Amino acid sequence: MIIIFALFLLSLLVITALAIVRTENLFVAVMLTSIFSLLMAANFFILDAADVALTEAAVGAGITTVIFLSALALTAQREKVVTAGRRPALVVVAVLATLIIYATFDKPRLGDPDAPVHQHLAPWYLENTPELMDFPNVVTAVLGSFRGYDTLGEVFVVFAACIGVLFILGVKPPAGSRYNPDSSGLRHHLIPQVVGRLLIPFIVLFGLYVQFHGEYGPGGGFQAGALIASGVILYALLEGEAAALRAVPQSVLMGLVVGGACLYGGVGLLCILLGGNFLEYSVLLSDPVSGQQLGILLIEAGVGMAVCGALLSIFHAFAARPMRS
Amino acid sequence: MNLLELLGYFNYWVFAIVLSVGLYTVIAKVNLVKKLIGLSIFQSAVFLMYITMDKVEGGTAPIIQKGVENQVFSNPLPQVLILTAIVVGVSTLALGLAIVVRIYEAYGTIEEDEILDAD
Amino acid sequence: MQIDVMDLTPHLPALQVIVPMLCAPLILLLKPRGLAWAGATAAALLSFAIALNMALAVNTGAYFNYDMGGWEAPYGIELSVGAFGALVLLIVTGAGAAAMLAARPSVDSQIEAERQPLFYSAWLLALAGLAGIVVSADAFNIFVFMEISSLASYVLIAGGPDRRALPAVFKYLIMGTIGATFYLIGIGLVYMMTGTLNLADMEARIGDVTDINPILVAAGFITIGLALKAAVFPLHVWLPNAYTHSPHIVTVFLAACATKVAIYVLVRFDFFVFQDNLENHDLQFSLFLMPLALLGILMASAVAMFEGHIKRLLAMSSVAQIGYIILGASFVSEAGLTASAAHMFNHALAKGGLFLAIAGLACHYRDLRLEQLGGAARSMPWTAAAMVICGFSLVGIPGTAGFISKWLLIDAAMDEGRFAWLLVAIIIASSLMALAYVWRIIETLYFKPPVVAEAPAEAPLQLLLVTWLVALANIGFGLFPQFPLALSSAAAQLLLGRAS
Amino acid sequence: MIESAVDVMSWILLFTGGAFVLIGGIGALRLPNFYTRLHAASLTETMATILIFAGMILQAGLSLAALKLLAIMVFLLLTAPTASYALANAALQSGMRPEAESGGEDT
Repeated sequence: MIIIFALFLLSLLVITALAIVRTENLFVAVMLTSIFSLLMAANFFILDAADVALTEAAVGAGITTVIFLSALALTAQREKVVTAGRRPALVVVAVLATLIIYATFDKPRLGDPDAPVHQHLAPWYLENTPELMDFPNVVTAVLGSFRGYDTLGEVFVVFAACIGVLFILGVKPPAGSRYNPDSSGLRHHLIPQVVGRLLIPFIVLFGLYVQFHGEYGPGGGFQAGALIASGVILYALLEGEAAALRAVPQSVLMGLVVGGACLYGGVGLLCILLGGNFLEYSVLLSDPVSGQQLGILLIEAGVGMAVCGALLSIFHAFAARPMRS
Repeated sequence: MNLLELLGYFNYWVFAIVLSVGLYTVIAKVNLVKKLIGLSIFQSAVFLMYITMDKVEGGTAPIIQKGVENQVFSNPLPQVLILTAIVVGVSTLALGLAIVVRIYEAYGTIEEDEILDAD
Repeated sequence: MQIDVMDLTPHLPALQVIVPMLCAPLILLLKPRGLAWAGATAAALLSFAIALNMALAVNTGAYFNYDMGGWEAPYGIELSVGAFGALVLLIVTGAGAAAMLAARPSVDSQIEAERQPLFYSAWLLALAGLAGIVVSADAFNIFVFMEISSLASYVLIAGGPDRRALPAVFKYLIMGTIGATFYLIGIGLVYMMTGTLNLADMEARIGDVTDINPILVAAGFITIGLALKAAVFPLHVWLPNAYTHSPHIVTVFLAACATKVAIYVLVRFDFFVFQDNLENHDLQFSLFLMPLALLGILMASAVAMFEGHIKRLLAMSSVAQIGYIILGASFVSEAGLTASAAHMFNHALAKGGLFLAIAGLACHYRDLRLEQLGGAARSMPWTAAAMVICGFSLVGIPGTAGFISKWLLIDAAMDEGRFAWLLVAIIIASSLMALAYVWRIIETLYFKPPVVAEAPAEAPLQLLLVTWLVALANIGFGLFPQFPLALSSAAAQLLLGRAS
Repeated sequence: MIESAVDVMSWILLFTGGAFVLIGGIGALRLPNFYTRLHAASLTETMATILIFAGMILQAGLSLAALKLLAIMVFLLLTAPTASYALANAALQSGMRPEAESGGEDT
């Protein structure tokens, strides 16, 4: 039953992708991209990747769409139709697709328990996580500790994007640009405002739940950061940019980003000082298992802070920018 | 060929098709925002490939419940990798959009051919 | 709790990445003028010191291995630094530190004061990302750090006042992301067939794979993805504009090291992982890359000879030099790989020095087209002289560093059997072309009448000192090339030692 | 006995809910203009949501899952009509008049 559903979802995915290419209205394309991400998240869920599905839904379908829309508001809404250059693109793409489909015939079939990926590293993780960390979510264990260095890198990717957007949009907009504070926000619309005010606390609460429940269920710092950020973004959409910046000022956001990144790195350095390797949380406490738990809790907090602050900074950088007249 | 096997191939084919659609958009379209949308589809396709290989027949998400015996779990590692890759993708996208906004401010257009003509 | 003075030596590979990376957010807190620069310079110099320390240790036969998080190799992420890694780290951190030392006057003139902390922070991130790629022994970890360095370099390139930088950096972003995603597809396929991400483990397990098609496709994806990042001809189209329109000091940093790191990963993947496991892989590797390298050398040199903008001229020359490095690697011989590694080092010295001198010129000449630079040597004799030295090194005049690696390359080409004479002829012909375009620069600086009326002064002292330091290094390593050569040949043995 | 009664009940709810989704979908495709289509689509948001979630809660029984389903239902009942409102409002502001004879407009 679920397989038929998966086939259906995958077909929808292809159709959505084709529709995105064909539409000339960028606004429509962005909304379709959001749907595409949501379908992708559903597919991930069917394939047992709950954490990834949550992230794709929060980041791909949520935050990405908002950033796209705020960028579209600053540029143009329609694309020009150009037909030149289609043929070489088609050739490149056809070669690529053939190559990949050629490669698939030797791939292990879906769900094959004897596939190499299920034989080598994964059993070790599944076997040792309960013993070494004593919590159920193996994804969090791999993310936070076994491959914690990747996650550190990931935090710094987000950090790079944040300072990059601030740096690139830090240039004064061209003369004649003006920012109309009334144009943003749905202040005059009673219904969205009332519902939004009702929901925002629960969104933030849910974000905190996801943050601190990551060891036990799907979730963790990234998802939590994205969820909390989306709560604040909703506030900004309802009450206007200025109100959102009053509630959570830019300096606080920068503090979150810098603090989160430094918290993560600081935990790693502390491990060196206590005689372990970088990010070896076992040395944090006398009991290695609680050391691991404490370490993962701290770094997940760092990740959540950094991601939330960075996504909000990026959003504000776009949304508060005056429009070229 | 049972249904799961078909789905296995179907997943990879969808991966190949979506990947091609994304790359085609990046190469053939001249609108910069459209190129970025294509780029994000292109990356999503790769996520699908990774997540496809993590599935184990009869498995569940890798969250180990205590006291339940003989559970089969899907592979946690590709999931971790793709969590990272999703965040990387969104970061690239944000940066790209910031550049597009600046290009529009400097040139008054986001069509690649018109920008090339302007210089 | 008492903390003794710890021995940090085993932690050096990790610190190499962590020091600049963690300093990046802290730089943002240094708002007052000049402090951000000072902090970033300190961090860059510290990471150079770490790299030097490791290079010296590696030169005496050490090999660094580090288990991140204390988890042993295939389960956790492993870092490893051998001779090749140490050499590339020296190039990366050296370029980062030298350019940063000289950066202040140039940055002050090109980037607003309130944006400078962000700029320096991005610089350190780029440095950390490049270093992270080099030290990592984990395929996916390489991807993560590749993205850190790429995002940071997009930011750096887009930073200048020139609006043409924006479309250039957009193109770079698109092509760079496609390259990185191709790489991701490649390691995904390898992971699918072997179940591991650790390079050494991959090498061990790839031999057991019976269904070889996905691995072959993976090798293709990885090679093309990294070739995109490395700007191998004809995938170099993002490079000339990105280097031409970026802030001058950023060009120094990126031209000296960014593409070389991608070549490093390419060579490492092909030699460590694929070479001895795939039948005929060395032949495929040669057949694929050698024609591209030769075409790149000839075409890019030819374009450079007729280029009017001095930065674009040198950027095209970079494409040609990447061709030399790839050519050496494509011989799949010890001599060829030694020449390649040595050329990475020497080209970084020559190109870094040239772009530093250009940053000096740019302090007074707003327009860097050659026709505008006439007679610059009269008012800026020191900058021009440094440029001549580095230019000779680029051409490969005896007595400079560039000569050593060109000689090694010709030497390696001699062993290539029937077509040796053709390879040697191409190398010599392209060196003559290099002489032609370097001569155009010298002619403009020394023998053309001044076009710009104002009488500019010499470049700022800070910039000039670093420029001369690099220029003298070009001569120094030309006369006493033992240290980089020892590292290079150790690197070549390491790469092939596993292969034989 | 009571179990099968609950089962039958939940299936009835699920099927009626599904029927409403279908009707809403057909309406969104077939009705003449934007506002009528929106009207049809909002059928899925309210009636179908309630029915389907009620059916699923009956399936889940008294458990944590039922509570989560209830929370999701409340969330959907709050947000979906708001989204419909915002959509209609945006259409009105961009100059689309809700007139019966303006059928066939498709922009």
